[in-house]
Amino acid sequence: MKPARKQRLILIGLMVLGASLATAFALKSFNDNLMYFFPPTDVVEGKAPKDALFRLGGMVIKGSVERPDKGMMVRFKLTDFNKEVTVEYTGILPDLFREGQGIVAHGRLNAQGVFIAEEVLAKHDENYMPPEIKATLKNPANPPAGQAQ
Amino acid sequence: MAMFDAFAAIVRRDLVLAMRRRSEIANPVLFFILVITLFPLGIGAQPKLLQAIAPGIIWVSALLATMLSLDSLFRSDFDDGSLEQILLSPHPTSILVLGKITAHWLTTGLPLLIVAPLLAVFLGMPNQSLSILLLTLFLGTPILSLIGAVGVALTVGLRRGGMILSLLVLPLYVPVLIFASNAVEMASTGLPVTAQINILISMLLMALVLAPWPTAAALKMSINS
Amino acid sequence: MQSHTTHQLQGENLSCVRDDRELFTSLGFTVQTGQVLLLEGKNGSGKTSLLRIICGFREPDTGAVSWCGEEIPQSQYYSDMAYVGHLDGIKKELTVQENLRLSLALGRPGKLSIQQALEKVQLVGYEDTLIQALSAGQKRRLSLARLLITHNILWILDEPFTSLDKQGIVLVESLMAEHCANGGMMVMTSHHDVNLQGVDVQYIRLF
Amino acid sequence: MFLVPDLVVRFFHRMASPPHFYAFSERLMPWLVVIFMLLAVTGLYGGLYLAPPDYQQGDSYRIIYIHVPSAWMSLFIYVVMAIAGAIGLIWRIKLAEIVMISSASVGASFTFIALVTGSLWGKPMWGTWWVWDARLTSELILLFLYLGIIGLYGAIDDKRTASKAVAILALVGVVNIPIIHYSVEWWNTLHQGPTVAKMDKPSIHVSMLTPLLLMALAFKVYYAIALILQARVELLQRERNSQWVKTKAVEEGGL
Repeated sequence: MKPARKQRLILIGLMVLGASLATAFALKSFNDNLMYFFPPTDVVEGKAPKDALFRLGGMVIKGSVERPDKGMMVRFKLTDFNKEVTVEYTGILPDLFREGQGIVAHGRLNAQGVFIAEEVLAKHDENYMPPEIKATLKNPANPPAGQAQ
Repeated sequence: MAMFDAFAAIVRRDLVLAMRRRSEIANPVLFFILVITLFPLGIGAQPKLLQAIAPGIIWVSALLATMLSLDSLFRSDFDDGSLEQILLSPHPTSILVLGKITAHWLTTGLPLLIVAPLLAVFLGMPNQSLSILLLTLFLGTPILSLIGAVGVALTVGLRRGGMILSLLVLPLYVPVLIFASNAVEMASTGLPVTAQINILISMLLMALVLAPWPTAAALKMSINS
Repeated sequence: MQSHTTHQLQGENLSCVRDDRELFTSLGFTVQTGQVLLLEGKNGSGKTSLLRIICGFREPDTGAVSWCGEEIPQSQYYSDMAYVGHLDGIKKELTVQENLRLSLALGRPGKLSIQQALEKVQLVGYEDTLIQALSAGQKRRLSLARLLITHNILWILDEPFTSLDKQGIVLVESLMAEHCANGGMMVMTSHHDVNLQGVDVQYIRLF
Repeated sequence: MFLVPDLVVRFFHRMASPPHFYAFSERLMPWLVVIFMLLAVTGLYGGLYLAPPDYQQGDSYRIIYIHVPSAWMSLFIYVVMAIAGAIGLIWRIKLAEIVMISSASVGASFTFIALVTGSLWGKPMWGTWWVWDARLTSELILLFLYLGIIGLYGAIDDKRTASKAVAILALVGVVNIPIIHYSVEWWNTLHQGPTVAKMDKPSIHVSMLTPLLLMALAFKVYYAIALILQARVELLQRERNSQWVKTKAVEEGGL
């Protein structure tokens, strides 16, 4: 059955073409930024959206946490070791929230360039170790944080 | 080529059929409009809030509308024996099934695109994201039809297939929902969306290549029950 | 390789269990060009199940069906066979002609044109009638017309005489005899007595 | 040289025959239970008592000894189902169908456990019970896929047809799982990166890792036990008309 075989070949050809195009588009999309997650540098340079909710990630600068009116409102500074952004949040902070720790805040910028967080999530790292071992390790995250201040 | 003639014949037949029972086209669109108008009523007319969740609302409604229309994809063919004839055709079943899905999209997915701009305006979506909304619907709704076809082929022989169908199909719709609504959301804040669009194109092509196979296999299985 | 003039449908050691009931076991048959296999038995005896196994819809629990020595499902088989089940397989919102055109597109062109086939089954003048307006007997004749317009060798018919009147039965019988005389073959079930003159008919009785 | 493959082939051939599987699994069961108990007890003792508290999370992290193995199993079982489904579709081996369908409820349970323990962990650690994060969301969708499979199997009366339907669905799902996972990951991410899979240097201390691996093994053995128990019931139900089941029933004095 020659015509049947020819049809099958065309069909397989189309499928291969479709699959390779699909792969090409998928690979192409990997080159673009898919994270809707902005470091403080982008925020300071104005790359982050002005009028929308987005995620801001960074490390809480040591000594920056303050409660200005002794209430629930917390103000702290986030850094990506390059630029820093002031964040304000009203509510209960998670356990893992502490100075020098990476967090993700979800919220928007106000007119003064202060990030008003609606939610603060502590991002714990993928390391699990006993405290005594931790103490013997040098924490590479500390020096730049000090510089930022 | 006989195979492509058969494909075209199936598409043409289903379009003629849809024209002769117009409610089949009208129902999903009406449902789509209705669900979207329910949101402002349920949430309260807060323009800012509505605007923020508009992409999500439109896409979730499109998803539900497509899912409700899925049953008509193979139901009448199953009931009157046309499905048996399609499965006995010497042409590859997957191509014939693709013809049916194409016609289904033309009659249920495409009308959503036509009313979407209107609804976007209702919800106060900014103009710059309108074209992206249409683009995502254009790329995304065929994926919904293709994935849905697998689910409906699995359940067409069941008497109470409806509930099961949503359980099978909705989880698989998640990626389309995420990328499409996200693209619209990003577009409304003026961010680039090429990545999301590329992924939608990629998913559409993958679905086109892959989905007809399990659909054909599932129909062969369903015809026994 | 089989020659193109003789074809053979063979079932070997077929068995079928449905809902815990053994419908048949170690059933075998051979049908060749020009022959008819007639399945008899009361309702629920497994006639339709056997037909569906022969169509390749259902897998037998044991055994296999083969066409020209090759086990089905295979692509050659589906371009050589045609099936009319107890569902007509015609769309009631379409016209007679539209229905036949689709059947033609799904299969391969056969000996007769649509017009010639309608003459044969005495449906001339109904070309543009919606199926909704046809009687049950007319629908049945239309579904048989499908067999005439596409290329096929093996007819698989499930109760082809249902809802036909006396005249219709005679007509269909003559079409069957003609098909077998022209190198065709058939597998069918029937409640009615089948009167096929000059055709080699085998019987399988299912209980 | 050909001896080993031949033995393996013979083993699988025997296992594919229901009565042999039934008899073999009966002998295997006590061993599996003993191995499971040993692994689980040492794993739990190591994890809950011997392992030191974490430098950041204190004792809360100990939930990983349940959470992480369950999450691994939830994916592992789905892949097993898809492979068994493919084998069932291609070679029509009944036992593969039974393995597939018996896995579904076990997999769904592990997925559920992973979700609940993850949620319990998330509250103190992230400050919220639930986040719409990549792994959590895809785990939830995985649960829906499992439930869909169980529902579909239940909805189709003819069990051989149902197995075929479920196999198709499992295969479609297995293609979709990575897509779902990555889609949610790009969309939004909070969950920490993988810990153990880093080949160069696992970022978990050995004293914590060993119990985790023991627990993972224990869960695998538990899966085998649950699978075998389910499969035996399923097998008897499907083969209730066959000679070996009837003989068995007479031997055991049930009928």
